[in-house]
This record gives sequence, structure tokens and C-alpha cells, in this order.
Amino acid sequence: MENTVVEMSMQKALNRGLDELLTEDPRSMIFGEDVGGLGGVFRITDGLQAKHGSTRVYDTPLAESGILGMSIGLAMAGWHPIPEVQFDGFAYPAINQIVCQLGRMNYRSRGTLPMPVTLRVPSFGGIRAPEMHTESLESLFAHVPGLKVVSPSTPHQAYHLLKKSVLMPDPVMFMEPKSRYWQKGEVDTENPGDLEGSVIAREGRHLTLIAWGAMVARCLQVAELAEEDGISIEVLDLRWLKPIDAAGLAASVSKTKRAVVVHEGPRTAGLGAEVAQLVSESCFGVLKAPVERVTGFDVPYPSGDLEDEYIPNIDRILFGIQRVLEYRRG
Amino acid sequence: MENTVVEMSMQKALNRGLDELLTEDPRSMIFGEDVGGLGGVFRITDGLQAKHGSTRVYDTPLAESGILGMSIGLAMAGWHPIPEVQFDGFAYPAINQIVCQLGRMNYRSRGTLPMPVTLRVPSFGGIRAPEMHTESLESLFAHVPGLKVVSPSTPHQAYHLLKKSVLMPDPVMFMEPKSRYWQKGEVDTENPGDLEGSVIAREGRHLTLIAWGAMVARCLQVAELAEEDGISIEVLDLRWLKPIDAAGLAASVSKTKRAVVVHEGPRTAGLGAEVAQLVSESCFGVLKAPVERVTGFDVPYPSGDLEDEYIPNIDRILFGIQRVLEYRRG
Amino acid sequence: MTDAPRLEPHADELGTDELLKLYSLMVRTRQLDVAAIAWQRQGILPGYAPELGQEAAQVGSAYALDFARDFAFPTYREMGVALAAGVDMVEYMSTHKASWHGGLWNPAETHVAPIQAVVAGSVLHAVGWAHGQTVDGTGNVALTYFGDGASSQGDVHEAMNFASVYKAPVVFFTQNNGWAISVPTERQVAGGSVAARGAGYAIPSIQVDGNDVVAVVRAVRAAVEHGRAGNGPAMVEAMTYRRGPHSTSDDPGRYRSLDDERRDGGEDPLNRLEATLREAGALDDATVADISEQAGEFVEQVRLGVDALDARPGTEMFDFVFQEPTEALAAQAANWREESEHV
Amino acid sequence: MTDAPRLEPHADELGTDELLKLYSLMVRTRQLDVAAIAWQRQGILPGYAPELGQEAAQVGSAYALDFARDFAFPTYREMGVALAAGVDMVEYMSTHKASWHGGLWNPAETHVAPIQAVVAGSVLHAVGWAHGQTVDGTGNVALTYFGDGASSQGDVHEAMNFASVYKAPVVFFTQNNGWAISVPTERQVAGGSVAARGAGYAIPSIQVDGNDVVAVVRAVRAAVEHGRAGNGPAMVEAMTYRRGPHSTSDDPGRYRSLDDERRDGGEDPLNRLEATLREAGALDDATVADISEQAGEFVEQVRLGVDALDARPGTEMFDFVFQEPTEALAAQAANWREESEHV
Ligand SMILES: Cc1ncc(C[n+]2csc(CCOP(=O)(O)OP(=O)(O)O)c2C)c(N)n1
Ligand SMILES: Cc1ncc(C[n+]2csc(CCOP(=O)(O)OP(=O)(O)O)c2C)c(N)n1
Ligand SMILES: [Mg+2]
Ligand SMILES: [Mg+2]
Repeated sequence: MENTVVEMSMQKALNRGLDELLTEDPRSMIFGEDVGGLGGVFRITDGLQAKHGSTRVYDTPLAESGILGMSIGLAMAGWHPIPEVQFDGFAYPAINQIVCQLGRMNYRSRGTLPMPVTLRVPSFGGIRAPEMHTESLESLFAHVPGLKVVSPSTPHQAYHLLKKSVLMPDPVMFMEPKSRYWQKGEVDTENPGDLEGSVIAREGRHLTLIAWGAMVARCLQVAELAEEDGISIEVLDLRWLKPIDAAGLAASVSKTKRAVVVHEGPRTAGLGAEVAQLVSESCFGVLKAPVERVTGFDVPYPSGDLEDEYIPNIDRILFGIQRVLEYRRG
Repeated sequence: MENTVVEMSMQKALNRGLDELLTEDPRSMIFGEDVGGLGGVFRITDGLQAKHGSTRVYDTPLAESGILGMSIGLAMAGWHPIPEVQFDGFAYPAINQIVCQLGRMNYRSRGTLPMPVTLRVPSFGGIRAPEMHTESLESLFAHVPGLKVVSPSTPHQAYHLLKKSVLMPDPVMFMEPKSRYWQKGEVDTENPGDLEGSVIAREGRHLTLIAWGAMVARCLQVAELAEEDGISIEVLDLRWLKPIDAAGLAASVSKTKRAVVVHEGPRTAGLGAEVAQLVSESCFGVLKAPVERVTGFDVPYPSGDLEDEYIPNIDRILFGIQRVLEYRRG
Repeated sequence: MTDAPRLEPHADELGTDELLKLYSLMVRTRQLDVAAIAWQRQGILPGYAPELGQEAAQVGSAYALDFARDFAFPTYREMGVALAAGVDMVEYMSTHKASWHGGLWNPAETHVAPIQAVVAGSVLHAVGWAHGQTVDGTGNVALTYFGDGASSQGDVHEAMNFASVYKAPVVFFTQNNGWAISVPTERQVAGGSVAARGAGYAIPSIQVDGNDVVAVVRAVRAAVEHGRAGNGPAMVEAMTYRRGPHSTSDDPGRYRSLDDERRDGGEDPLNRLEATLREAGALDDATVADISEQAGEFVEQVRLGVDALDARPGTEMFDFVFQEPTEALAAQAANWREESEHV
Repeated sequence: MTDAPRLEPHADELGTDELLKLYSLMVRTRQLDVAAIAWQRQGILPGYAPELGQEAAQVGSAYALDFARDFAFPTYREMGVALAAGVDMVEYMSTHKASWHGGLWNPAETHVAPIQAVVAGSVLHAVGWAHGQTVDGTGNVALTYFGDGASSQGDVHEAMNFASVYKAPVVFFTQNNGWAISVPTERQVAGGSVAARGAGYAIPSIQVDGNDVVAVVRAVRAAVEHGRAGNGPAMVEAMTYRRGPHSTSDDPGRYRSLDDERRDGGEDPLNRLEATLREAGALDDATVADISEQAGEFVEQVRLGVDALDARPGTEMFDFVFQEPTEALAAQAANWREESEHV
């Protein structure tokens, strides 16, 4: 058997996935700000316009509502748009089209106008970027009826989840953890493995760390460190942020009996609340401590100098774990 | 002592509050679509332009991003804007200005450009309205750093919370439960009572029902019905949706040991998740059952014929209560 | 600066048979509109947005399209468009009966997009659809409706810019009916003309008398031809008047007087066409009565259908959210069935 | 349709002393800009957005304002504006040192709004601020900066419409520098001119050579005077060229060649002013050297300040969220202090 495992960065995995999609699906179409000749500010669409031509891969004017609104019309005309917003924070100008139109058109039209649109959103922080370039929109997206939301944590997932998302007949918010674009990992192009629901990134016995996107790698580091202290941490990569894999959460925490959820976005009404509540609902009888949340604070994402204070760092995650392990019923 | 208690609808209470604000605060200013001569589609600003003139109360062109963006500039010029979006769903076109600008300008400017803006948002469902006229944005708003969020449930609260919000130096999303505009209640104009945090709308012993906006009245009905079956329900009106009164929640549920949170918005990543998780964090040791959520479904708000199937109705709330009361550890 | 390109009306005059067809469609539209207001008063419909006075603009613009290939994107007020496009009027009225947001008709088959409650919400969709036609080389054209009020939304401008940059075959059709609820055009549209905006995007534009159905048809035909020929977008502003309230829950007495209405409303577009046809000897009392009677029967059929509309089954709340249903949502549906349908 | 009103440049010529002042400001701007790029390469700044080639547009427009009363709303590229407005350049550069989004200067005092990372984000703020001036009768004017790319955002158009409807004293100042990152104006701005859009809103507009500082000053002076006099908004499009990369992380080689740059860049605005002044006998080698040296010293002072900038204390993350702090946030701050500062 041929070896189908290749080492590559997430940037490369996404780029290759898009390249193959353009070849395999003649109705797919990529557009957004600077995705054409430049190949995107993160080079995710690098070389695609040169290879597939400028009717399949092209720049738009600088207007995100326009990009999303146009996606909807293209979907109505039988296309499979793969728009990009350049950074997470620039999805906000498109929220009206995303919430009121993209998420509802299939419903409004009683299933006659499907919306096979995959919106690529370079997401989250950790890159010392200017303001509004490091937002976490998963909580907003997950709350919107009619959207599906996913965030890959590895190159392998990125490659396969992107292809899966684009081929799905429903709108998918595809949240790429931009701080992970350049990390390499093994991609098995032929064997996607299970792409549904969550995935256990590391097995453990004492506590489940739940995360997505860039926080998965950080939680794996934490698990490694905790191991040295004899604490066995299971890391659950949530992956699909809508629908959330409630059964997967329940299975892991039923075993470990303790959970900490970690995310970059602000705490209040963050997706961590939903995840924690799902765990509380399913594991109420076995939980040894309340589910702990280690998250961004309820403050605007700060400038580079302070971002390590804002994003859950290893220390803060370890403190969260400690609180759970040391919890005693009052 | 003069009797300062007057019976009036929430519409009237809001109208009167605005009238007095315009008189008492010469820097306040009301604008939005049709708020001038028409007095707003819900008549909340009825008569205010005639009385206070069209520099203080005026119509805008039909553009919500424009309305919010202009509010920010007016605040920078020392005004206290009280903009209106005509319906909840039309706050979406303004989300970019709300999230990226209104919520961050005080922070960005290191406190030198305060944003004393109170955005009035006629909110929630129950009025058989057209599409996008019945949205629940509290979860989105509460997640946004820099915003405060409040929803009155009675005419008395509406009157006093509106005045308080407008006089606050920070941006407030003021969510008016439009299905309650025409219900009358007693307003004590001179004695606001405590306007901070949550309020116990009805005392009870067996379970705490947590709600806000129009769901408070419904929960009070449910409590009445449950009383007939000997079940004593405490109804907690959350009122401030950001910051959330975690201590008030803890106090009530520490006593009742059981909680159900009710809201109209979709379930996933709704504010109910945050509330439930806060309760789980503070009351883990005493909770007899997982906190239950009775909410709208993860579907677009349906047309009038189906809205009673969508909004938590008395039956569904009672089922939720039953699940909690009958819960046995697995 | 760029020259302001002007769109010239289509050269062809309309024949008498065409005018009669337009007349008959406008009569139906008028009668159904008037009936719908009555139905709202009678409690058959919870609400309705009358298009009284806009029959020429609506019927004329739709008439200029070929619904076998073109696609129309209406707002919430385009009953006359849907009627002229051949949409089933019971399925159309269902939205006002609170059966289903967007309506019960099939937009993919009829080429009339669902009712759009968000002002300016679908203008960009038309651009996207039209751009798709360019890439597929179909020569099909999209026509998007929006009001004077809607023209203030940023989306309209993004749409005009995108359409012009991509040379998308889309017709921007504004019904400037003088009002956006209570706000008159002069406090809404800076400069006074939506069509004047077209020049800034190099979009050929024209302002026409929207109460003159012939002028509307010829302007839209020119715009459609422009798009079919691969020349990109065009813009038509039909100057008309909203003779009725904004909707059945509006009270225009609060912001305009009956005198204002008489003065600003101009001549009734239907009377005007009738007069033209009579003058040309193409219409007499008997035909008028005949067309009116047929319209009456049509309206009665619609009434029966609307009356018979049942509420949609609650399961549809869940069924149409996704093409590929999720387990999580299926669980919510099951919970709903248990608690609300007791199954 | 409306006539396209044209804004006429201010009648007064600029005196030699004024030109020398502009020259000196432009030299400082140029030197600081070039230095900032070097600082980025040296690791002093994590990133920077050069304004090379836009000195005339930036300095000229700011020079036409009275910062004691007027208010400027910059984007992320207006270093020359901030400099001309008298903003402390260390406080300005702090944003590029990742100290604080928006910068460390006091916008309320300097009348220069914080750095705006969202394209077109603050255009509407200028309109609101300006409308506030109208109500207060101050005669003060707002000037908002935005690029050719930003002109595509719906907010810009909502702003133009609002400003014209309210006759708000705001100057819409576009620096059309040919590019929005990799997208050239011809694929961005349908019709080719942002100023041409003004006509559709009855906003007097003018397109000027943005590399000619005198033309910029005179156009903006006219626009400001127009606003002061209560005549509402005006629009100036300064045609210029982004000579550098979009930002220090951009690679223009991917979308334009050095030949393109040479061909499209036109004459350097600084050289041009220098030549004019020399021709007029107002500048000689010694003065040029002198001004250059002073600028060099100024830049060195800024470098020392930037170098000395410490990271802001983490508590500021919490302190500036609200004017009236909340208990909930105080609890988060306490938690942060405990876990991160170990207090
Ligand atoms: C984005 C948005 N904002 C506000 C509303 C509320 N609203 C419904 S119709 C309307 C006026 C629309 O005026 P116009 O575009 O002129 O259309 P007309 O009603 O005259 O046909 C308003 C403000 C809405 N539906 N959508
Ligand atoms: C709303 C928004 N979308 C996208 C971006 C990313 N972005 C930053 S600058 C830029 C190009 C801006 O071009 P232009 O307005 O011409 O200004 P210039 O950079 O040429 O000064 C883009 C796409 C952004 N900052 N904000
Ligand atoms: Mg109108
Ligand atoms: Mg530019």
C-alpha cells in the first residue's frame, strides 16, 4: 500500500484541500479580499488563481457584507461558494447577511434554496495582530439557527474537515486557528478517519480538558506537564462547535468525572458555558466538582504586549485543573 | 405623603421616562427610524418631538449601522444618545458598530472617550410579527466586552431602568420585551427600589425559575399553577443580563436547591447556558438536579402560526420543572 | 470624474395586446390588494402591506422579465410582482396569514425569491445570482426590488459596487414611493434621487414615471437587454406613491394629511392606463366590466384558498433548518413532539 | 437627476512661510516613516503600515484643519496626520509597538481619534461628531480619512447619506493610493472615482492631485470652510500612490512589479514641494540640510521614547472596559492578579 501520510503545515493542508476541491467540484468558487493574485494574507489560497483561473478564484471589493450577500445569490444559482473574510473581526460587518440570510434561506424557502456555503474565517488570537484581528466568534455563530460551525486543530483535520464542509449542503462557519497555520503535522490524505463530532486528542483518567482550535495544542502541553505530577489528563478536541457532540462529552467526563473547558473568547456567554452546561446535564451524577472554565476575560482582546495575559496560558489552565481536583463539597 | 404610584403600561412608562430624561438631561438626544413625528412604531417616543423639538428627537434615514455609528460620534461630542433600532432583528446590520466600536471606544481611548449610549431594542417574540421582528439578542450582547445589557419585565422597572441606563456613562443595550408593552402595572415614580442585579419576583421554596423580559410574567403564571399542586416556586427576574447577578442566583438556588432557566432565544449558546453554569459553579454542593433549560429551539424563529410552539409555553416550563423535581442521581 | 451614463428606454413601443395584458394584471393586483386589506380587517390575515398605487411599477417591471430564465428578488410589498410572475397567490398570501415566513411558493421553480423582511436584505443576493449567470454564460438577468428607504442601507451600495465591478447582469429597481413608513424621501434620500447614485458606480440609470406602466416596461426592458448583452448592471428608479398605509398596523394620519395624499399621489396608475386604452379605442365599458369580473372571481378563489390554509405542522420548524439534519436538532424535535404533541 | 455639485478649491494661495512649514512637516513624516520601517526590521516594532508617498495628502489635509476645534478621524495609516496635528509621536507609535490598540495619546485632548483598525470603521463617527457640532452651533468640522478600499464598505455610503441629510459639517477625505492591499483601484472602485460618488448625495466633491500638497490644502480648506459656514459635508479625493508595501508583513512583489511602481507612483510629493520651493528661491541647500537634520533629531527622540516604552500593566485590560466598573469584572481582574501576578 502506498504511503498517503504527508507532513505539512495547516496552511499547506488547507491550500491543498482547496486546490483539490476546485478540481473535483466544478461548481466550487473561492472569493474574498486579496485571495486571488496575493493568495490571501495567510497564503491559504496561494497559487489557486493561477491554476484554476480567475472565474473560480477571485478578489472582491473590500466589503464583507457584500461577500456574504453575494455568496447567497451564487448558492441560489447553483454554485458552492467558499468565501473568505480576511480576519475574524471582519465577519462582524457581514453578521446581518450571515444571521438573517445565510442561516435562514434554506428554512425560509422550505428547503428549495439550499446554502452550501463554507465561510472561511481565520480565527482566534496569539499572533500579536492589530485590533479586531483576533476575535473568537464561535459563541455567536453557534447560537445562530441554520449554521454549522467547525474548527480544526491539526493539519489533518483542516484538510479533511474543509473538504467535508465544502461538500455539505448547509452553511458552515469554518474557523481556522490562525496561530496554528504554520505548525506542521501529519496529514493522511486518503484516510480521513472519523470526521463527525469531537475527538479524543489524548486519553487520560483524572480530568477532561475540553478545547478547540489553537487551545487544543495548548491543552496537550498542559496534559504533558500534569503527567509529570502524576495527573492523567484527557484532552477532548471538540472540533464541531455546532452541533456539539454532547455524547462525546458525556462519554469522556463520565469516565474522568472532572472537566475543565478552555477557550480564548470572553467568558460570559462564551461557548464554554454551553459546553459546561451540557456536561453538567449529562454527568450530574458523577461529577466530582463543577465544570471549570478557563477563558479569555470579559474585556476587549488586548494589544500584543498583553495578549499572553488574556489568552488562557499554561499557568491559568493548571490553576483551573487544580481548582477542580481540590474541590470539596462545601 | 403624596401618592407617587401610578398605574400605566410599559409603553407609557418608557415614554414618560424618556420625556423626563429629555427635560432633565439637556445632552440627551433620541433618534432612529420613525421615532419623530410617528412616535415610533410602538409609540414609545410618542409626542416627544412635538414637546422637545426636532433637534432632540428626530428621524434618521433607514440604516442601523448609520444610527449606531452616528451615536458613537455624538457621544464623542459630549451627547448622551438614546438611539432606537426599530426591531431586534435590525440590530444585526449594526453589529459591526456595536461590537467593534461602541463596546470598545472607552477602552481603545483609555477612558477618554466614554460612550454613554443607551440603545433601545424592542425585543423578543410573542406578537405574531413578520420575520426578523422577534429576535433575542441577549446572548450575543452579553458576550461582547464593553457592553452592559438589561431587560425590564414590568412598567416600574422599565421606567427606572431606562433612566438609570441613560444616565450611566457606559453603553447599555436596553432590551424592551415588546409583547409586554401594553400590559399595565404600578409604577412608583419616586421610589425606584433597588435597581442593581436581579430581583425576586416571587418567593418560593422548592425550585427557582430564572427568567427575564417577557418570560418573567409567564414564569409567574407557571408558579401560580404549580402552587395549586403544592409546589412552591421562586421566580428570579434576572433583569441585568450583563453583568449577571451571580450572587443573587446563588442565594436563591442555595435555598431552593433546584433551578430551571427559561428564555425565548435558541438553546445552544443562549444566555441560559451561562446562567445555568453560574448556578452550577456556585451551588454545586447543594443542587439536587442539573439546572434545566427551557428555551426556544435551535431553529429560526417561526411564523405566527407556530410561535407558540417555539417560545417556552406553560406546558414546556412545567415539564422542565417536573424533570428537575423528579431527577434521581443515575 | 466619470460621466453619468444614462439608460435609454427601450425603443420598441408596446402593442395593444400587451397593454391589455398589463391592464388585466394591474386590475387583478388592485383587486387582490384591496381585498387583502379587507381580509385583514375581517381577521383572516393578521397583517398586510398594501401596494396600492404601485401597480404600474410592480406589474410593469415584472412584465419585462422572462421568468423562465430571469430571477426576481422582491421585498415584502411586491404582491403585484409575484402575481405577474405567476406565483400562486394563495401561497403568496400565506406569509401574511402567518403560515410561513417567506411564503409557501417554490422560489427555485418560480424564480421569485421568498418574501424578504429585512430592508435591502436581498439586493446583494441578486448580484450574486447575476454574477453566477455571467460565469455560466446564460444571459439570464436578476432584478432586485428595493424602496427609497432601503436605498439608505449600506448593502445597496455594496451591491451596486460589486455589480459594476463584476459587470453582473442585475437590474436595480427602486420603487420610490415617497415614504419609508413615516419618513418622506426628502429626509431619506440625500440629493433626492436613488437613480442619481448609479452614476458614481458607472451604472447606466434612469428615473421614470412609475405610475406610467409603459414607461416602466420600456425602462426595465432596456435594463434587461443591457444585462443580457453582457454589459452589466443597470438601474431604474420608478417614481410612484404609496397611497395606502405602510402596513395594516400603520396610521398615516400621524405623518401626512389626506390633502397631502391627494396632492402628492398623482394620477392613479390604473385609471391612467385605462384612459389610454379607451382613447386608443382598445377598451370599452364591456371589456372593463369583463376584466373586472374575471379579477373578482380570481380574488374569490384566492380568498377561499387563504381561508382554507391550515397552520403548518410544527415539525416543519425543525425539518427545514438544514438539508442534512443533525442529531442535536432531531433530539430537540423529539422533545418538542413529546411535550407539545404528546407523541 | 441631481446636478453633480463641484467643490472649488479655496481661492487663497499659500504663502512661502506656509509652504516651508508644510515642507518641514513632510520631511519629518518621511523620515519617521522610513525609520519606523527600519525599526520593524530591527525588531523594535512588531509591525508598521508605511505611508510613503502619501505625505502631501496626509500633512496637507491635517494642515487645513484647526485642531483646537476640529476633529480628525484617522485609519491605521495616518502617521503624517497625527504628526501634523501635534500628537506625541511616541504615543502614536505605541500602537505599532503593540502597547495599546488605538495608541496611547489622548484623543479627547488632541482631537485626533484613536487608530482605527476596522476599514471604514470611524467614518460614521465623524458624521455623528459633526452633527453634534451643528446642534451646538460651534462651526467646528470633522474630517474623516478612508482609503479607496474602504470606500467599498456600506458604512461609507450610510455616512455620506446621513451627513448630507443632516448637513453635517464633515469632510470626507479619501486617499486613493491605488491599492487596497493587493487589489488595485480599478477592481475596487466601480467608475474609478470615489469623489464621483458624492454627486449622488448632493455632496460637493473634488478630486485633486494628492501628491501636490498645495492642491490638497486648498481643497480641504474649501471643504472645511463649506462646513463651517453651515453648508454641510464636502468630499475630497486625493489621488496618490502607496509607494511601500501595505504593511511590513506584505509582499507587493506578488501583485505589482517594480516597473509598475515606477510608472504609477508618479513624482515624489516631497521632491515636488522641494523643487517648487527651490524654484521660488525659498529653499536652498543649507535650509534643506537644516530641516533634514532637525527632523533626524526629532526621529531620534521618538526612537528613544519608543524603545523605552514598557508593556502596559495587565490591570489596564480591566480598568478601561467601563467608566463604571462592574463587580463581575473586578472578580475576573482579581482572579487574573492571583494567577498571573501572584498577588
Ligand atoms: C434592516 C431593516 N430595518 C428596519 C426595518 C423596519 N421597516 C420595515 S419597512 C420599513 C420602511 C421601508 O421603506 P422603503 O424601503 O421605502 O419601502 P416601502 O415600505 O416604502 O415599500 C422599515 C423601516 C426592516 N424591515 N429592516
Ligand atoms: C472591515 C475590514 N475588512 C478588512 C480589513 C483588512 N484590511 C486592512 S487594510 C485593508 C485594505 C485597505 O485599503 P484602503 O482602504 O485602500 O486603505 P490603504 O490600506 O490603501 O491605506 C484590508 C482589506 C479590515 N481592516 N477591516
Ligand atoms: Mg418607500
Ligand atoms: Mg488604498
